Amino acid sequence: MEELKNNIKSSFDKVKITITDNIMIINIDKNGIVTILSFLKNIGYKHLALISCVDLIKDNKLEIIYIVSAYMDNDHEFKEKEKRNIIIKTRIPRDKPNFMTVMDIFENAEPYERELHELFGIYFQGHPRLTPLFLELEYEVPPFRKDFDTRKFVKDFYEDIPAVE
Amino acid sequence: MRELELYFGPQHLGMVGNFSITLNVEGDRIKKADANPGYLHRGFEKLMECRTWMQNFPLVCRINVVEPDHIELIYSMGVEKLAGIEVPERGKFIRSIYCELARVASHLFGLWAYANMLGFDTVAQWAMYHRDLILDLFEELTGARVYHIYIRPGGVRRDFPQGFEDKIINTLHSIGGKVPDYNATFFENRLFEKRAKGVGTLTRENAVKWGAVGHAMRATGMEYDIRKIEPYAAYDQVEWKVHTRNDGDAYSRLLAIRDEMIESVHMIFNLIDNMPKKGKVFAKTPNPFQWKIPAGEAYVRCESSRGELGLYIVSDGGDKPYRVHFRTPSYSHGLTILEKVLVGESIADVGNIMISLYVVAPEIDR
Amino acid sequence: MNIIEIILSPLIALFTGIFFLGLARKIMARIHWRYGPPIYQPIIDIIRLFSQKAMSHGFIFEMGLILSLAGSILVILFLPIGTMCPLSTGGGLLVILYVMLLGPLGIALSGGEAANPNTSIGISRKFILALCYEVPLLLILLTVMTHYNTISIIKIVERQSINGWSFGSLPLLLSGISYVLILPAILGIRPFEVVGAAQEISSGPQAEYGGKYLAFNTIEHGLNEFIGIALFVNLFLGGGDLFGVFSRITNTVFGNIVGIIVFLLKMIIVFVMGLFINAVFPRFRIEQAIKYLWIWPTLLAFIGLIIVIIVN
Amino acid sequence: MDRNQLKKWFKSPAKMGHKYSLHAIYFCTGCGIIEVPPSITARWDAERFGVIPVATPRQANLFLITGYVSTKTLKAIIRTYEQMPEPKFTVGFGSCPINGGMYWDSYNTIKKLDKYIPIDGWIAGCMPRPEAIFVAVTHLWTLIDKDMANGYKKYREKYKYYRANQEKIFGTLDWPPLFS
Repeated sequence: MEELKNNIKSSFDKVKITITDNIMIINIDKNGIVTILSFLKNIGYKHLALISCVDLIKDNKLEIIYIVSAYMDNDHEFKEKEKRNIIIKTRIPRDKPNFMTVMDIFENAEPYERELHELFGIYFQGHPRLTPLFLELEYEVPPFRKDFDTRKFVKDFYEDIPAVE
Repeated sequence: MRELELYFGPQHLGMVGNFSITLNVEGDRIKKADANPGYLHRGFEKLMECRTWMQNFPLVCRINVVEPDHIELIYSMGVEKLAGIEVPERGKFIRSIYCELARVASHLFGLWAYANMLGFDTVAQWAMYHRDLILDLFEELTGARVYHIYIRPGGVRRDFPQGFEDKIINTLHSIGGKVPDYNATFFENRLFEKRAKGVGTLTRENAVKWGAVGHAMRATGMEYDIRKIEPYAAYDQVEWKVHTRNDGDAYSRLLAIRDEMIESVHMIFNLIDNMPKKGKVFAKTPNPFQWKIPAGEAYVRCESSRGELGLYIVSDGGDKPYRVHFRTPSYSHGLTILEKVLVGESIADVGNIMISLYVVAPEIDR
Repeated sequence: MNIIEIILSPLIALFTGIFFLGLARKIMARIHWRYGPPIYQPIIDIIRLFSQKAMSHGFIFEMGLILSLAGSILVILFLPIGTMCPLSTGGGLLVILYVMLLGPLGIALSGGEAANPNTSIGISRKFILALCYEVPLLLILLTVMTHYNTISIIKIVERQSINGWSFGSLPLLLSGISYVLILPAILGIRPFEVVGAAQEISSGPQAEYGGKYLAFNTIEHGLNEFIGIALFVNLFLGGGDLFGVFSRITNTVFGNIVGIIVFLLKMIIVFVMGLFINAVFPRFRIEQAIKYLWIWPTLLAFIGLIIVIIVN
Repeated sequence: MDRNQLKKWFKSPAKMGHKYSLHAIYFCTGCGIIEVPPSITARWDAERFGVIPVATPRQANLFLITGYVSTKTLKAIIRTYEQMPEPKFTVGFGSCPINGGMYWDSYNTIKKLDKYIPIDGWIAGCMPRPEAIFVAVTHLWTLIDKDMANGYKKYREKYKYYRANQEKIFGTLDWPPLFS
């Protein structure tokens, strides 16, 4: 773990790395995401587990999170490597949420990015189909952002509809 | 030949769960498949942000209706990790037994769905009957058939009732006694072999590229099982092994599931033997109405019956989660792998491939 | 006399066919460890369907169904039920072979009008399957005709009551086995339930039928089952004859009734055997069905034909 | 079948046919679908009552709405419901279609399904047990007997209002009105 940490530190600038148990958290600038993901993939972290996003409304930022882990190199042996989960974080401005796709590195990123586009309103450049995934209705504010009040929306939208007698 | 657009689902007998695939077919061959989820989207993760840590339990188990138990487990694990709670030893064992029972029930449900897809009603009905026997156990233990809310942060809700271990053993024996019947009619049936061999093949490279987990990965020969890699509950305290197959097609996936089911049953016997006979089953947690969890974030994962289940959870020090995101195994299976694997297959095999990958719609939509 | 027979034989076929549908559901339920519906459940369903409003997709949609129903009834008139055969003097086996194609044709016409992709796929499957079992069926009929030197089905039945059943006679044994192999395909049960596969193509040709159209379709299905089995019983199991036990009363009214009952009993036995096969197999993919039907039954039927030619 | 039953059969075969041949459309709208397989298989066997799942809406006369209804599903439900031939019966299964249930504050699920299509009966609970389906079926029998299961008539009469409500959710609907 320490070795990996030093490795990353030496090849990337402006990274902040913290380690707890099996989890390594890497904070990186938004331009470094593609390079660090391909770097991690090349050293064996081939499994993209999750792309998530946290709405940091106080800092007026959106935090995009990539979680990668490793598949086994040898079919029947476990190594220290597979136990690690690496969380890569980056922040983008909340009012101009443009970002680049990582589909060239991990093919299964596609639905995750579509989901984030729909639920957080993040636009991923280079993504081939940013079509609606889950939602049928169109919401003014993307529903997973913190300033979307679901209870208020329910009250305004659904409760006005009259019952049919 | 004319190209037809065929809507496979949401209203379709061959669709388990509310999911839809738009197929472009030419004759019997699929040219293009377009998965169309969202029929079950409720915005769980948003709703959880408006509820306290304990109030979320009724919600989380409803994320996956086929197997709510592992979702309860993963959420509890996440909360425990954030709050730094240790689970007592007996609680760990009970969790393991309970999750393995859930795994067997879930696999039997999968067997029902799969056999139904092939038009194999007889085996399907048997599997559903046997699943009900396990649900009866759950009902006695937790009071509910489907949504149990049994696992909670710090352990489990209550101890086993008296003589419950024997009941588990008896039920599993009576199901296990039918394994030769299942083998003879289904798993060793030549027609099943013909239908499933070479269908929906997922090679090792593709599996790695598209993020396959669980039995789909194990069917390509890799012993990828979170229970072994990153043991949780009591999985590191008993002997068991991971079963793999080598071909990566629907046939090997189904056989991997069968082996896993049998292994689970043996594991439950082992766990019951090694379980501490007395002791606490849950650690004390603060008053749920005023429970504030220190700020931080955690990523936990476990092996559900469909594969790697993960939870990314963030707390801002308040009484509600700031953000939760479930990494569900069906997500990649249903939206990436299914779309790619279906191309070139026959429409007769859509259900076959979908169920052999164990795509469960509520888990995708959340 | 002939008029009564013309009315009676489709009625018997109708009730037997619907009874078979009910029996199938009950027996399948018991194999599934279930109690199962009452045996008259298909009748309830048909009553319900007739009372339900239905959507028509145009003139051909209705006419196609009627055409297929008419075709099935026509076949039944040429088939001896026991000793009763309304049109025995007609063309015999050759006519049956041609008229039997009217059923799928009518459904195809009707389904084509509905313009549902599931229906068109189902119909294409239906024709492919028909093409597959028609080849061995033709060979089998040819064998039987060569062996008995006649195209009249009633004569074939009579000859069997003298010489013993064709299934037991050595030259026709292979053809009999071949017929048993294609029988599930003719009946549309598993492993050849590819046409109306609900889990794959939403019950295929039936997808757009509702109300009375579905009722007619169900009746047609029942008649089809009747035809497939009745042909087998007539050609290979000696029709209404039971080892010549009732040969003395053959020409009386009572003898006729006994003949019909024996015939129906034989049919039930064959049908129940079919159900057991239905219960333990999944369904084929259509190309596997083609492969299977064109190899084993065709081969057996062909060898059977050669044997019969050599023997005669 | 006793004598009363036979009398009823002769009096109104259509009604009795509908009672004992409830063909449910197989549409997994929500998590309630998990209790449908047990109830149609060996343990409970709904086929005893004539209830079986069928493949297409044209063949069905019972619509079991199993569980929460998201907006996307509502569209599919309306289309499926309108395709079913009359008479048709609907039963809402679980708490969620009744009043939103667990998802009362979810932005994407429909609360109170009977604003959009008529419902003949409800099964409360989350999750209702399979027995509840049979209770609902026997209740539906009584309703059919008394001519009270007339949701489809209501839909015909009040179609204007139902359509208006549906359009409030979706803006414009991409299919023409069923009744004018």
